[in-house]
Amino acid sequence: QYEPLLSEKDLTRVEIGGADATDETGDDAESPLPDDLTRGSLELPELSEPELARHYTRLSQMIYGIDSGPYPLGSCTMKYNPKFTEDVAALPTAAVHPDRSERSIQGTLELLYRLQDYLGRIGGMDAVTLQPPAGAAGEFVGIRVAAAYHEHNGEGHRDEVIVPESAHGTNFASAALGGYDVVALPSDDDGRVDLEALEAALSENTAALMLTNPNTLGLFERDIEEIAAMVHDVGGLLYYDGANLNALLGRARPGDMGFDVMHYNVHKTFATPHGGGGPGAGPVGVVEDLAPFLPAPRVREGGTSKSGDPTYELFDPEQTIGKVHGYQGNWLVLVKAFAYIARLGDEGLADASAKAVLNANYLASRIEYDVPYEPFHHEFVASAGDQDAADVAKRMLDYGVHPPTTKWPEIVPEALMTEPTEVEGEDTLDRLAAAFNAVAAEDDATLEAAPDRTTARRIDQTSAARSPRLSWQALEEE
Amino acid sequence: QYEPLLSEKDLTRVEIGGADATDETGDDAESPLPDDLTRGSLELPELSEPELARHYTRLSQMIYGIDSGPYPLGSCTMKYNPKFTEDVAALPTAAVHPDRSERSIQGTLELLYRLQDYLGRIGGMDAVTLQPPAGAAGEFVGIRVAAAYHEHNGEGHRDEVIVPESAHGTNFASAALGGYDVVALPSDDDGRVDLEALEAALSENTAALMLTNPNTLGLFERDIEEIAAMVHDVGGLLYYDGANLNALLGRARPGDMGFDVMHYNVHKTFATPHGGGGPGAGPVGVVEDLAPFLPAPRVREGGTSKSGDPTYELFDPEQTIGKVHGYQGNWLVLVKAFAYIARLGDEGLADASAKAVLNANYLASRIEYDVPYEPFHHEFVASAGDQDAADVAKRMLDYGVHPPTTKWPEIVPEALMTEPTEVEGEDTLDRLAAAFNAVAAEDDATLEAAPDRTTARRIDQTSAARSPRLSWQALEEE
Amino acid sequence: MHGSHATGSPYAPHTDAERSRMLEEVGAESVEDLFDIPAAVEFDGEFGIDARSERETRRLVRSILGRNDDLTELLGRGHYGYYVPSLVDHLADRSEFLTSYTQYQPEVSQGFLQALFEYQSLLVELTGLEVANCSMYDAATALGEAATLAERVRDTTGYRVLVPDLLLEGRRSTLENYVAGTDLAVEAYPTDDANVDLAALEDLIDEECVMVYAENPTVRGTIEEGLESVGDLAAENDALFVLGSDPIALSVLQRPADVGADVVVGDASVLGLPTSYGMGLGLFATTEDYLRQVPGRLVGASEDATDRRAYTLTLQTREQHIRRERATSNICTNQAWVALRTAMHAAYLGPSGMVDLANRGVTRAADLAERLDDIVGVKAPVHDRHHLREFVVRIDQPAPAIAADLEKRGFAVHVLGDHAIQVCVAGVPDERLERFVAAFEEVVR
Amino acid sequence: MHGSHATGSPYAPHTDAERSRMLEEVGAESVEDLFDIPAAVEFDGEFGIDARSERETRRLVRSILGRNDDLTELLGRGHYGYYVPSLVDHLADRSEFLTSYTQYQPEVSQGFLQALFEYQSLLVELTGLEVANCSMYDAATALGEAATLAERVRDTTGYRVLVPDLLLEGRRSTLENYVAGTDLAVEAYPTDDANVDLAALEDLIDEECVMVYAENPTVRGTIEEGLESVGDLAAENDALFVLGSDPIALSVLQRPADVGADVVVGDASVLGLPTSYGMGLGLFATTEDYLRQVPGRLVGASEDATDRRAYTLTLQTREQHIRRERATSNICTNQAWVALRTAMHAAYLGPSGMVDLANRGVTRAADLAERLDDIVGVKAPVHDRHHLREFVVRIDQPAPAIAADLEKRGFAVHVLGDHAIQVCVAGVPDERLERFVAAFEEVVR
Repeated sequence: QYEPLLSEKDLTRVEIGGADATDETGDDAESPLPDDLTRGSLELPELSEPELARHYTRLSQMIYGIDSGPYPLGSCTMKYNPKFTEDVAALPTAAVHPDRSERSIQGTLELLYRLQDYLGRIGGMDAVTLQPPAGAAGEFVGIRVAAAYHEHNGEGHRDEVIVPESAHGTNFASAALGGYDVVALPSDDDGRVDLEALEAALSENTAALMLTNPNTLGLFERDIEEIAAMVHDVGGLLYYDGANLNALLGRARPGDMGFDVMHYNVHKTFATPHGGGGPGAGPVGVVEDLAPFLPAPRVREGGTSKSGDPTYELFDPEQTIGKVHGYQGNWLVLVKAFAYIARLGDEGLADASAKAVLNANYLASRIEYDVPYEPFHHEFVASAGDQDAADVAKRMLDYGVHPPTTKWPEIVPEALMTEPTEVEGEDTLDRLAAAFNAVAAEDDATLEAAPDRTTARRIDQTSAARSPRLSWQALEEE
Repeated sequence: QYEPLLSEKDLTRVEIGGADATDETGDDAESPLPDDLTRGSLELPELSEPELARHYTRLSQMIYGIDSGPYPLGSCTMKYNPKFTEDVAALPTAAVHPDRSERSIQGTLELLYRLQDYLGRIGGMDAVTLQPPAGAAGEFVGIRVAAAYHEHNGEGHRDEVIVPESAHGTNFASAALGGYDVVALPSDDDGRVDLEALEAALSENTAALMLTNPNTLGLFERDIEEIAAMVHDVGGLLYYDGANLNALLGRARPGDMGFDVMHYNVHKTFATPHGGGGPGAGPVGVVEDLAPFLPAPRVREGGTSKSGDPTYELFDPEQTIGKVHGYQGNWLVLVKAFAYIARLGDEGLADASAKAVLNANYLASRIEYDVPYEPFHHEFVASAGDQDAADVAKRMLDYGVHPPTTKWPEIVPEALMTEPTEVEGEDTLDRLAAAFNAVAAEDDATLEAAPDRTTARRIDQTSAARSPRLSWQALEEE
Repeated sequence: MHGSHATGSPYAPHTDAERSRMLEEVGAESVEDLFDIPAAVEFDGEFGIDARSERETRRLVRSILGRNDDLTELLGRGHYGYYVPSLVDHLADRSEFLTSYTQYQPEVSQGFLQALFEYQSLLVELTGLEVANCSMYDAATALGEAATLAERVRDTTGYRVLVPDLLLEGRRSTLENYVAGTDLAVEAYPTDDANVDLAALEDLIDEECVMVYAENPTVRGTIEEGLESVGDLAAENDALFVLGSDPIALSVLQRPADVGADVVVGDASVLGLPTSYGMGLGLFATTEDYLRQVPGRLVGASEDATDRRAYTLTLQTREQHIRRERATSNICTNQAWVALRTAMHAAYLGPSGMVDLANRGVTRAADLAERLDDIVGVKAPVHDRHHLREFVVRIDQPAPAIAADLEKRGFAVHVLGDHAIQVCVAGVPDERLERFVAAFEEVVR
Repeated sequence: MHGSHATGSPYAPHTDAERSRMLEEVGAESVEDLFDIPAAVEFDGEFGIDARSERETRRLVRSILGRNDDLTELLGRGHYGYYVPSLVDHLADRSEFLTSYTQYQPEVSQGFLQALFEYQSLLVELTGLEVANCSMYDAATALGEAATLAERVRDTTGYRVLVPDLLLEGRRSTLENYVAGTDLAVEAYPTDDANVDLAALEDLIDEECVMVYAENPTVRGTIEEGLESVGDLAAENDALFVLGSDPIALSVLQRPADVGADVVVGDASVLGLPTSYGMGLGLFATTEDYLRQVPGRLVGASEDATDRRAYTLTLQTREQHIRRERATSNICTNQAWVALRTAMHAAYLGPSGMVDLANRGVTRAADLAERLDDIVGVKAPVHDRHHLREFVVRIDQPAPAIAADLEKRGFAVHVLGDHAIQVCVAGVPDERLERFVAAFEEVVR
């Protein structure tokens, strides 16, 4: 079962400098560079293609993916990734260098332009940048845009960003990276923004309030209009964390709720593959007032080609914050997101949200764990009660399904944050519920011993962190 | 672990005739054809793309492929299938209809022409047809070409084809399909063609002798020149079964040994994937005298294009036997074979044979089972001795490797026919040898109970054949 | 090692040191010593084929195939270019499917066996017959195998095999080759306005006939209207009724079992494969009566040692590797992976998708015919029948010249004769059909 | 159901009956009842985006991207078009890799964790530093993260971040944004013939510096010759020495650890990705000293309950989902799948292949420069340095016009100024370089 490290299969040392060259290095012994500009040797695995094919095939077999079964990670929106989007991203015409002249990559610019337009419509936003390479990068852009806006308006003193306690960790970190003091906001008893606490937190120092809606409990912030008014009244901006946008497609738009700036997680809402942790893309949309501050460059229509088609060009927004990525972000991911949206259209997108919400409600109704907050939308947070939520998750693995996100948000004790998405049918949801319920009936000892039907048994996290071994070189030293 | 049949997940009935239409069929209820030309209904699974992705992903996980580990099936030449050959076969320009005009598919014709040329060089043959869709189809073409040749020469009375006892079953069946009486030829004590027996078998009724060289024991038929002379002396033709050509690439050519006609198994020698049992391709090469009888059409150079490149055209050989496939065989497989040969070139092909032979010899030297016949080339046949070879194979599965071909050729008792091919390295061969040797040391009870580490345990073949259940419909009737 | 200076096979993993150790183990000085080839037949290894890097090889093939013109193909006649969903490529290309061998070790092949079992079940539903094998090479070879089956199961002195006079040359010729080693003789029966001429067939048929073959739709795209009568005639004369069709057609047309078909053959790769220069998938289904005479492989359900459902190749005693010259066929390697793709595509469409695709083949062909018929000097369809996917067009002008003109405008059609072409709508987007009509109007003007 | 009349999401499997049963189970009349959205902010669902079939969508994207010209790109400057072997696509596209989430449940993610562990090990060998994370977004953001690391670990009042005056605008601007929330200030130091001007740097540097950044090769393709001195200057002033590079360059150029680098950043996707409009993979390696201040994810080896080797994300208390505003970075989703591809490509090449590729980047660039230099009115390379992959060319004629002419002939080059262009040989086949030289001769004639 154990698949050796590449280095355990072979570790070949190649001498590099001409002076050190030995017979073993054959034709390559002759370095075209003087020795003082080169390293002495390079020692890495040297394997054949068939060996590598087997290595990576075997590794892949030790991974649970979306094609393996349900993947109800709350806040992660683990949708099925349509196969055809891989094909369009693999088109040879998509492989262009970022320093090409604009006239020679009209196709790339047109696709980006159309995607900006799609996202603007979907979020109810006036202008969109596609540059942020992930959701957290989108948040950072939002924060930087807010800062630039306030600075431009002579309000550079605003140094606080308000974030609900239940928000994603990235909200806190992105605000902090932007240099802001983070003011944490408690929830009210219903699991939503506590308006009194918000009132107390807001001040002339408020740069922005970052909100997820529905929030991480799956609850729609019903007071969103009032919240927006309160934030705007003190001169702050309202930021929308797009992680939960899949709940609202076609039913509500952040722009219509009073949000000034938002990011989209295309690897959540628009089904681009998560890739084991990325690449994603985190485009940012803003209302008109903030458009001048977006990262540079963006794409706009230019003139008209000889054949009558519109042409496209890059431009720098007037007060741009500059760049947050060396080029234009994760292009190939954006191609897939465009294809997904173009495939589904209005009706498909709205249907995705409808079924995502139906699925969450159906699944919640079938499980025996308590779900303290409702009415939830695309996800719900159950409580494992007396059980340890992390152990529940480990034990669920033994039932062949992926567990939910655990122990977060902390507002629910031993949280099991569950988001089935729209791609599961009744039978899969029933199977998932059966796994929840089987675990619910088991004792702590069983849970603590779990998992025992997986490739690896429970992994010792503590020793991994106490004496970190982060490379095969570290292992060899032992 | 069990993956339900598609029909067990869903079975939807769609009504078809207008008269039978019910509300359930919605827009499709309206059949554009009169009822008397249509069926009443169609009942098949109706599943979504995500469900299908999981179904087939799960099914794939229950299959051992060449990327899973060593696959030493004797006579099957289970090589690694280079990934890039899939890419070239998937080129949009490869997707053409067979009834296109010749001038509009010059690329397809050029590739076929070049592959004909490559194969002619490799086999030492004067003319090649690419039409046969598999090795057995190639054999049948060879038999039909021989028949047409004899007929043309007024020797239609020849009604016997001689086949060594140790030959592939397809040789017998192909000769029989061609209407010939099959004369089985025993081996001599060294495992090769018994010249006396051959002398006795040859007569004026001999149409052809079919030979594999090296034969299925891996032994080179050292008397090949004499054999060829003997066959030719009685007016017969010598047929080369290309299944074992991987042993000889660049070291000997059937055409130089006196063979008149041969087939190539591109899914063996030229690394096109086996696909769980096909598609393969079985091109046939012949000496000049037989070229007029090859199937129609073949490809030849025509004129020269405006840009100075040669143009290609189809032509029917003068005395063609006609067709053995509706069109031109397994085109996409031929593209892959062409790419493989063009990648390896002279040196790569010769090296493949060298390493295939080295690997077989190395592996044989490491296993404890007796290998009665030698010197073998790319494959050897060990004897399981007192053990049942089929049980040995089942038990080897438990060690995570694929077993050899078993119980054949019958010349070796409890045969373990083993062909590692060139794609395995020393470590994999050692692992394979360890599996052989572990099983060799085990008792019959253990072997009979095997496998127990596989997806399915030992499968009951007898009841499968006694009461055949060949469809989900048959299962539902139970 | 994959650098440009690698000279051996890039797929053999041996390092030099490894090769030396291995040679030592086997007691040989060099690899040459392991070859037992008489000097007289040794070859110097010079094929004259250059080695290339992977990238160069890809460029070579791309460059060669780049000489194919990019045409919209209104072509059918047995080989169709339906759109194959991306799912099929991605799943079928998983190396476990693509690179595994025939399932002789079923315990490590359950996934493929189940997929083939599902393929067989698909054909059972489509044909109404009880037994389908898990593939032949293509429609033509399946037809040939049907004839040899007929010879085996028909216990008469019969020798006549009746086929339509319009039968595709590739199918007829292949059939002739398959029966060349038997006493069977292939004869054509007349057709009437493309369909079976029942009266003529009735005159021709007798007890010497072992098999009657018909296709639905016919090669000209027409839908047969008297198949029950063909079935009756065959049954009365103790001949096998063999019907040629395909999965899309079978989704809506009369079920073969209902018209008395004993065997169904055809090309199943209308689902699962794009146009691929004629590469196909031979469909073969028959009744339970002939189970033990079926050519090719069969997957059956069984149980494993723990009594769980399991699948396995079965009834292998019919096959060449066991029965040798008494096998029901010489077929060994078949088209398993294409069958997998066909099953995937069918599952993707589902029954409603398949019916829809078939019905659109009727309506879109009728619509196109109507539009062409409106053009002066053009009659479409020529045959006064219902059509599926394709139809014949008569044009006053010379067909070869018209086809060449159309090709220059980016369209490929079949030329049937001096003044007839055939066009097919399968897989051609609506917008292309629009442009075709416009191009057609121009060239016949 | 995938027919053209499907109106919902094609990826939601619910049948109508299923949806009804589920609604009943949750006690709702319709799906609308499940939404708790105040009427005032409800949206009518009309984005104005049409739905399309899979095939139409593919055709749409193909048609849009078809507007990109097919040019041979002699482009580099941080983004390279090396050939990526087919193996990488086929293996990385296995859905287990492509569709899985971050490895928060390591027991069912061992394969990905091991691949990332191998990626980290690759970088450890290439840099000589002990710790590499398992990806940042790209070279620019990795540089930004290096600056925030410098701020955290440098316990001084320092604020100055020194970067080369030639630094790519995208990197400089990103860095500025990353330090906008800190007290750090970015300053440029001069370069001399493209490389670090050591004397100037020595003048500039002081104890207020927390970080000095250099690149090898430089943005102009030259190879640095005094990196040890940069390292010494940084160390003397208690500033972090951050070096920018990439895996191919690191295969042969001086090992960062040997020149005193504290952090290495850069774009690792020179291996594993084709040109992709700037999509990259941020390389980030540093010394053990800063382990607990490293941004991003780290995979560590551990043991499972049966004491077998196992891998897991580790030191997660540095990360945003636990440490929130005190995290070492805000990064969450990173570029894991690209790191997988890079590791695959590196493993495919092996050390000899990597060294070979780097050395050919030196020799092929030199050869091309020599050929261009032979042309009247052209000087190449402009800089009197060793070059890797690319170099600057001075031309007497106006560079923008020459570049536009080259584009018409099918070649893309960088325009650096009125009379300077930059060309890169990475990934360009020899035969294309030949044609480039010919085209170049024509346009400057």
